[in-house]
Amino acid sequence: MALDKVGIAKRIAQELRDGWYVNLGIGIPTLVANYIPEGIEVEFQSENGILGMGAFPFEGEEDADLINAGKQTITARKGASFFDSATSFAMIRGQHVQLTVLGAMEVSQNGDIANWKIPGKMVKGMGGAMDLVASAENIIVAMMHSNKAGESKILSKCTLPLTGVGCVKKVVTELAVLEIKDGKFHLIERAPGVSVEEIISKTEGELVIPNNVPEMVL
Amino acid sequence: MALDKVGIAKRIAQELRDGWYVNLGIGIPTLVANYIPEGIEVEFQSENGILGMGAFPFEGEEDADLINAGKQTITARKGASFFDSATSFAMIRGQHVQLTVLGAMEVSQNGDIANWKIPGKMVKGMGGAMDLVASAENIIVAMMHSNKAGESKILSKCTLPLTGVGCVKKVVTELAVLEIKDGKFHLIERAPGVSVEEIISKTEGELVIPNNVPEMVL
Amino acid sequence: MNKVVKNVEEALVGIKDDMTLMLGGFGLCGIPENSIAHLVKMGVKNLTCISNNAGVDGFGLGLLLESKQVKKMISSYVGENDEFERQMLSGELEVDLIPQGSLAERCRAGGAGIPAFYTPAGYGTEVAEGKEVRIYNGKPHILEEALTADFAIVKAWKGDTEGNLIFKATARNFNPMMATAGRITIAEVEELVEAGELNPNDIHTPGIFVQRIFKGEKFEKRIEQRTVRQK
Amino acid sequence: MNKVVKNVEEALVGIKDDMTLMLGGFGLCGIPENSIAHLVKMGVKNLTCISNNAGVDGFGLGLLLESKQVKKMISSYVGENDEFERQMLSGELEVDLIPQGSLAERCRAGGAGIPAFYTPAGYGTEVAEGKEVRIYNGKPHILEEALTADFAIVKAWKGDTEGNLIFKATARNFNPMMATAGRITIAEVEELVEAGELNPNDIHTPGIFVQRIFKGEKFEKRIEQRTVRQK
Repeated sequence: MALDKVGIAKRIAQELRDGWYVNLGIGIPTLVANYIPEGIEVEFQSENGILGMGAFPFEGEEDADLINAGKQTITARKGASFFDSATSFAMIRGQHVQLTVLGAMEVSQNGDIANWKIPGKMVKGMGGAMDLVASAENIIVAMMHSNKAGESKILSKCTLPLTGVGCVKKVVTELAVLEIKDGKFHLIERAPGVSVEEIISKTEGELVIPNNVPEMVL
Repeated sequence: MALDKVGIAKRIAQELRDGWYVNLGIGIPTLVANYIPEGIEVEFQSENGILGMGAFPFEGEEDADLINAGKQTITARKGASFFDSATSFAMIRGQHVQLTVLGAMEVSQNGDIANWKIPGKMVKGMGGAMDLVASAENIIVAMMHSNKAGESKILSKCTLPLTGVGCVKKVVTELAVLEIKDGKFHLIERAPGVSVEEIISKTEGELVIPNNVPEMVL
Repeated sequence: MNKVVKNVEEALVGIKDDMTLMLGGFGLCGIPENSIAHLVKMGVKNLTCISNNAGVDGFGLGLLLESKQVKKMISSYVGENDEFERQMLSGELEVDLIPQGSLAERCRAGGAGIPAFYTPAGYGTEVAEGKEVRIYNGKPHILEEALTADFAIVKAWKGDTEGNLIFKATARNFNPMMATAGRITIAEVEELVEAGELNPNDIHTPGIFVQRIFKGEKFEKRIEQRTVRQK
Repeated sequence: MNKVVKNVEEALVGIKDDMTLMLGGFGLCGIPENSIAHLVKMGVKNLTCISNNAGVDGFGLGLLLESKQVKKMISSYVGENDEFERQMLSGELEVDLIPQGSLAERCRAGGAGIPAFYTPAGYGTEVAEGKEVRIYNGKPHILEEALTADFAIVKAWKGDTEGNLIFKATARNFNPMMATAGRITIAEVEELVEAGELNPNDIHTPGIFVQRIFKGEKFEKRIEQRTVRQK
């Protein structure tokens, strides 16, 4: 059965390693923070200027001056720090953040990502996404395999304006975990109960299928 | 009579204007802080990371963590701030400092300055001088008219390695105040009792002498 | 060096049609709301506004957009504003969208006398069109130029009479860089204290960058996404 | 994320011959004196040291120079050190002198993923030799590249277990930029506290930039120019 958003977040959380600083994008990526594997410690960076982002505040304890990049009210953990936007992107551009998780509208088999603009329709801006994808060594995309019209978003070539080129390393969808290597998608894992055939049929980009494709363990 | 160092500092202090942020170099320039004209307020920046530099500390109150760019112990005035070296030179390079006063080994008639190196003999480094002279809109040089061998240091062309090109606006020596304009030195004032002839004889660079050269009033 | 002005009227004197303004804030967090409200009252037109976001309908820079005072926005994300989208898609409003980190760094560069720098952000995208590309460390980078403004308007938590500023939590965001990049920088603060009351170690923006400071009359500090958990 | 190591021995593990080190401080102010003393003990050789100054005879980096562990110095001012001058003039020591502001900005750039930037400092001087020149705002600027190091060693006043740092007064200087530019950054602090004890608003160097932190055993904090006035 295809994963829901929480399932995708749980699978991505398995990629976290002890001691990592992590930037989580808006949407599904934000949920990853709820499923940190036991026994490891990670620290969340939000590009609007906080390291050590904590849980949402209790009702009545919201502080308008303390938000994340999604403009949601948050709290700060012990040991947190605040800084300006230039310093925040110094962390990102300078590769001090070990993992970036973000959403996408399209990903291509050479690792290109499009997630900021639909010409003539949606022009909200790229926010910090272009800085993040251009700099991060380790980028995982959380996304749905297909759009609402049923068309694959896992493509040989992106059709939408790009956010970054050749930068995505891994994609986790409701159906599969794909690694991007040598200009191809490599099927690493499939969602519990999802067949390789379904993944093939919903993937437009070139897909490499190993002999054995294990099911995710969530 | 030629001025002493204090005299030079006093004359330069007359150039201060209310509300200016000022960077004073090591040596004679440092003395300028002692002669701020009455009724004006200026703030001193030291490039090692303080704005609002105060007087030297009372004996026994020195703090090893609080020094100026000459490595002297200092104090901080009310309203002072501390910052890192990148921010400090952001102030300087970004032209937030209205006046820079520094010493020189040579100045030329097009505003070049040499003050950091005597090849094969003295190689101490430029410190912040190159950043200061390259960026400041308003640079006054405090120096002696001649070197110990009696040779003019007010030249048609510098002979020592340059610190900056075409940047010096004004020179105050023990003999005169010179403005640099249109590739020439213009004699603006002479030290009390010093003759125009003496200044001419000790100036190697091209010197423009107006009909009337007033004496400095200190 | 006393930088205090009486009120927002006095603080904004000199802002005229066709000028370029920088405005601090991220979303509605840390925006100079008193100054924005007064810009609407002043009615200055054809402004170029450099601000990470464009406010929301009815608050923040959204107010300036509704009154059609903005000719051009230079921002990284403008997604919370229907009137903005309408003006942009209809061509009434010029929009220059810039990666957020590049925007922050370009403001910093403008204040720091760095006219241009290389960054990897935006390479291979439409942001890189017409920009010089150079390879460093095996990776393509694009050349981005500094941004400055006629006036920078920032919002701080505490400020002193010398213009020293301290920001609170994530309300710091773009304010410190923008404060350095205005030919004239105006700071509106929640709390205005005497020189000497702020610890010189804790100051985020040294007073040298601030020309005018005033205590804002009223801070609504609207929250865009109130997100809470239950006790 | 606990970054605490037991002592200077543990902190400096991995520093080897031929490496490039950044060392914070201005003159003798804010230098990592415990680490420098231990580098002498370790006897690592052929180091390239990036530091604004080179210490004095008998203290600070002067100790590393005396024991001939330094192959190359990258500094802005080295005038307080006779042994340095001797080694430099005799050709034993390579020296790269850089304008102080360019040095600070190159370290910041190294930590911030900015591979190069333009600055007016040094144009028309020997510093500009071989460097690209470009006109901005009618003024020539030269292209300077980022600096990074195998290890950056900084000294802070207070630090917490997460590696967050606060510097005191002008002992801040080059420490914050260098902290960002080391592949591994080591902080020696006067006071080491638990996470949560430092106000997150007041932190100068966020812990993300620091890999190892330890409480220095002893801080002599020598004064270079004791200058006082009488009461």
